[in-house]
Amino acid sequence: MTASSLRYLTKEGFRNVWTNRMMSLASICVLMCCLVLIGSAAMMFVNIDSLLSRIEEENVVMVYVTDETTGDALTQMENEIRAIDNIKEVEFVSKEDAWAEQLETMEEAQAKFFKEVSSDIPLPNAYKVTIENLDYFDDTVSSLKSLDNIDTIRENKDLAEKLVTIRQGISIIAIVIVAVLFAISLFIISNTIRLTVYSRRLEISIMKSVGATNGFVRFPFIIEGIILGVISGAVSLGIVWGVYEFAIKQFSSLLLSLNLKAIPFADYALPMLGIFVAIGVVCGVGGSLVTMSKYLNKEGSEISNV
Amino acid sequence: MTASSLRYLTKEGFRNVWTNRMMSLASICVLMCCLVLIGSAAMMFVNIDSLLSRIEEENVVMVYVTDETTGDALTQMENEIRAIDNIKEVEFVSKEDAWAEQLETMEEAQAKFFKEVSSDIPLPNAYKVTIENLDYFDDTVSSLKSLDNIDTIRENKDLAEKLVTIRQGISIIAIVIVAVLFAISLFIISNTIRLTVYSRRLEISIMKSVGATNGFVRFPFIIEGIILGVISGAVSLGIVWGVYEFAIKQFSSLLLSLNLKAIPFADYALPMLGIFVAIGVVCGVGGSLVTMSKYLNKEGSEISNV
Amino acid sequence: MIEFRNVSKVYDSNGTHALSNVNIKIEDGEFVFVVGSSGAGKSTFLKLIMHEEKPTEGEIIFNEYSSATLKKRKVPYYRRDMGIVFQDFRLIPKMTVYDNVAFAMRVIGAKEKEIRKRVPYILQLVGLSQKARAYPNELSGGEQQRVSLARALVNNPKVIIADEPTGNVDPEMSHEIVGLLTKINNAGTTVIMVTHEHDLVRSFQRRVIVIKNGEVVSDTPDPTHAQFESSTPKEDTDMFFFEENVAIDKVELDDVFDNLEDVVTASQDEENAGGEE
Amino acid sequence: MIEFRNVSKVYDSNGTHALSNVNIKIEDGEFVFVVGSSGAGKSTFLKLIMHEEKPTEGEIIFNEYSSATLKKRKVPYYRRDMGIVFQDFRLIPKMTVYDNVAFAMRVIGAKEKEIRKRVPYILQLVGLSQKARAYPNELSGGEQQRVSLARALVNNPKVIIADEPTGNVDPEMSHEIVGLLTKINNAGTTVIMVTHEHDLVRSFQRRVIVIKNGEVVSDTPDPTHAQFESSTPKEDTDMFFFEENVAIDKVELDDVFDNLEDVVTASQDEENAGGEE
Ligand SMILES: Nc1ncnc2c1ncn2[C@@H]1O[C@H](COP(=O)(O)OP(=O)(O)OP(=O)(O)O)[C@@H](O)[C@H]1O
Ligand SMILES: Nc1ncnc2c1ncn2[C@@H]1O[C@H](COP(=O)(O)OP(=O)(O)OP(=O)(O)O)[C@@H](O)[C@H]1O
Ligand SMILES: [Mg+2]
Ligand SMILES: [Mg+2]
Repeated sequence: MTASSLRYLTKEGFRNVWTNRMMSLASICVLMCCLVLIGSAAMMFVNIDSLLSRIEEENVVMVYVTDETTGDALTQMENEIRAIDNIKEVEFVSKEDAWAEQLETMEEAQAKFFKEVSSDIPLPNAYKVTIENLDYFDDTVSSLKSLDNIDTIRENKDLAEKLVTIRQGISIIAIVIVAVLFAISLFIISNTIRLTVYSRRLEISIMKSVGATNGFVRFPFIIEGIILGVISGAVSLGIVWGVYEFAIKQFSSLLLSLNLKAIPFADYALPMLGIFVAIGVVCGVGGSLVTMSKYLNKEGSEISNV
Repeated sequence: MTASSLRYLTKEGFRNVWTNRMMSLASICVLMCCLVLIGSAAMMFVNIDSLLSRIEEENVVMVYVTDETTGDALTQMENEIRAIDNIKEVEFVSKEDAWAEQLETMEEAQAKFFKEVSSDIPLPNAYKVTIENLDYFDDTVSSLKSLDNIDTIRENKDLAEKLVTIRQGISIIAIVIVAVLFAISLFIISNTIRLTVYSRRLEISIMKSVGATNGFVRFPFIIEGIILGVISGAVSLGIVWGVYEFAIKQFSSLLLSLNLKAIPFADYALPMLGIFVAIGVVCGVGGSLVTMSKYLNKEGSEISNV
Repeated sequence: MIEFRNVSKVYDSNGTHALSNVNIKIEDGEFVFVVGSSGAGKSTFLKLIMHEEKPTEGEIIFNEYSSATLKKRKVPYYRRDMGIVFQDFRLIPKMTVYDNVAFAMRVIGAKEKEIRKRVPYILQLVGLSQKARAYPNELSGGEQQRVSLARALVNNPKVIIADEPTGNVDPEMSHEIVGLLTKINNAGTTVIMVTHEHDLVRSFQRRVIVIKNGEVVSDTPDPTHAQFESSTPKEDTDMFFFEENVAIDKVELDDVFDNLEDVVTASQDEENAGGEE
Repeated sequence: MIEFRNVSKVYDSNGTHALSNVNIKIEDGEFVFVVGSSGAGKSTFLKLIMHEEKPTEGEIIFNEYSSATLKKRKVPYYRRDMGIVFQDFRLIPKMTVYDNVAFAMRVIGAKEKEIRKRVPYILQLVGLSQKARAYPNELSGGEQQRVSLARALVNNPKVIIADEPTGNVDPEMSHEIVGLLTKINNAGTTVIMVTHEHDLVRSFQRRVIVIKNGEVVSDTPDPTHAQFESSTPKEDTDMFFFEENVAIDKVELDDVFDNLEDVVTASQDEENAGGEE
């Protein structure tokens, strides 16, 4: 292909976007709808995931220390705990604090009763150990158990496991939903593009009958696909961003009351833009090329059936 | 319009579905995708809602009874509680049971300590009152407070409120998502239909130039819209049902471990079918009529630009 | 009765003056040939009658209707009094020949029984019985044209408007078609026919309207006096629109295409030579 | 050189035998008229040459190519040696007249500068300079036809294939167009032209191929001996396909349409009367 052909065909691609603006608009809108759906779903799941991971963080193992351990032994123990893998945080809870807290949660009558019965504190000192990754929960707990000076370990394995299951479940759901959305989008987009190419089959067939090679007919469609893909990718990103910020504002009171913070969109903006534009371009270009080959392979007079 | 015209036009509508099968298929697929999305989202939220409502159910108010109340007084009290509005369940918890349960949850050392300290039970008798509707939580609690023989009432207002907020939030999210999906679907569908009508504008224009009234041109499109709508509505329902059952099976272990039961689809099948078919028909018929009016209003020679 | 009163038509899209100040009256039962060179405004003339285009100035009267007051809603009924053969045929691509012709009858609510009798008859009349089940894109040019003619005739309309109905058929068939139209005309139907075949106009002695550059330059019941030909047709339409130098650099091409005037003169010479043979 | 060797063509869709056992040889530089009645197979003949349809039997040789071995990938290059005027024009609706003609040059990778010189020249040659910026649907029938002609000429091809290039223009312009083609032919280009205008064939004394019902019934360098007309054309094509009774019940219609034979006879009488005038 000569340089002047390339220049002409590129110009033609741009021109076609405008000439077939009804169809361009339709394609862009459909692409956009799909991308916005995918993007929103992705952002929703990113947030749900971060929420769950924060709940997980609050899952702790209480390590009760034998009454005899005091002073240096305590300090050494803390260091030993910290040395274990998969430990995120270690906090010392003195028995006085713990007892005060426990009394707080009791019925007044009950608390009074306890205070009257004895001034001894019925609780041991403890370490509140936060576990990093619940997948290795069992390993970490057994490491903890192997330490010296330990009275008992109170682990809420059940809750931990439930959380892992929920999180995994939601991840699967998220992946499935995004994948399904993606498949549906591809399908809808390919249909839209098929219709637009269909309505241009007369043009394609005329070009062929004047002696245009397949490449010559295809090139402007490729340019068109790129233009439509880039436009819809960029606009979709803007829309998802806007919707996201709007949603955060709408649900701010809810988020506050749940003590949550939404993930800032900016972290995801750039990769998402890349993915969107890539999807848009691949759909736009691929879709039209695949559909077109059907018409390109015919030689001539099948035109008419418009 | 004469009877023979009606018969012809109806037949023509059916025939067109087949003649333009590529476009019919595209429309049906797009409609289906959208309906399946909406249906799946709806079913997901119905399940989440039922899950939340089950959590809510477990939110209870503990009504502690003064130590003096025994025998008949207790029975009378239970009846009084039952008489209050918005109460779902009332369960008597004897202080012996409560104490045993509490000891169970304690550290061994602590429990032993308590048992050694005293054989008295430091807890009062109580009623576990389940509240029906958390929206009227405050009213119900104050009604409970006004009863005789009450020691204290332990209400977990915070948790209750949080649950209400979460549930409301999720309801809003659900409605917004379904509405957005619906809007996007309408948009995509209208675009698809616009493209299909666009590719038939030549036909429309020829019909007009031979003396067909607008009604005559429209009628087969209406029939077509109904056919496409019914087909896609019915098929979508089948797909949503299948996907739902599949998802339940996939997540059965998760659901079991969370002690949950999925809502049976059959409860929703019929209304959903109605809604789907209605959406399909309205989109199919409305979309083509609206788009067509553009071409119907032209008189003649604008045809060519195919 | 069809009447043009000071009708002018300018196409908005590029400002073409297709018709200027046309005054014509065609009585019921007349047979009118409309002739004129390519782009003279003949099709525009017909499109104005069938209300496919609206006049920029003046008005067209058809029976009790006036183009100025005709409501959109009424246009389909207005057109049902006309049988129209379009220059570009306008067959519905998704319908067979039979259905294309039947469609015109279905539009006016004809009974299926009547259609089943009438359509085969008309198709046979234009020699297309064998092609009844074919689709338009499976037909030759002349066959398509005859389907368009069949559709125009099938409802037995009051007026037949035919835009070059013989452009794609051989001279014999052209004569047959015009013969058919004459028969129909003899029974009282008005026929307006655009044609380029001067032979036809000469054979069938009828009223001839000559349009040239959008103006009616001759309107005579006797074709022997009609001025078919303008002396320098090309220069009428060609205005050397482009400023650029239209000569081309390849030498051999210059040889081939010479220059415009030579071509015109040469071919006209040949035409004169051939015509009198 | 174009050669048909025992070529037959049957259209699959409805089993139409469009051409049967055609053997023809057209040497480089010849000027050939192809005539025949509507549906005889003329366009099919041309479509086979341009490889738009493939023969059911036999093969077509064009220079070094054979239809039997020509690869799909090669077809565009094969067609670039031809300039084709299609019977249905085939203009790209979304492009202006200028762009439609320029497109044929762009396809072969011509330089923009060359295009800007050549296209206006060709448009002027067919009298369309003024319409360069118009879209096909804004043109009259004859104007569209001339755009198609311009596109066929613009690349200065080795062979020009024209399917009724004068069907929608007036006789003068027809003569000009054929005159132009003759000039091009004189410079060595092969021209194959389908036409219904026997006047033209008579004026320009060239080789004439007559096709009738898919067979070449006459192939003569001298048009005076060519048998243009078949004696009973209608009965060839019409087989009273429908079993139903084709008579119609309305009495007045019976009057109008009489029966088929009468119409044919009457019009042929009139033709004879008119032709000798
Ligand atoms: N829709 C349109 N928009 C703009 N200009 C038009 C339109 N239709 C026709 N014209 C122009 O109006 C003039 C008259 O066109 P018209 O179709 O009436 O010619 P005609 O006499 O039928 O010619 P032909 O014999 O070639 O069919 C032409 O110059 C044509 O280019
Ligand atoms: N694509 C097709 N499918 C089926 N039959 C066809 C097809 N194209 C043409 N035919 C049939 O083949 C026969 C020859 O057609 P062709 O177009 O070659 O005729 P023609 O000589 O060009 O006629 P005209 O002068 O009317 O254009 C006709 O009977 C036609 O109906
Ligand atoms: Mg015209
Ligand atoms: Mg032909």
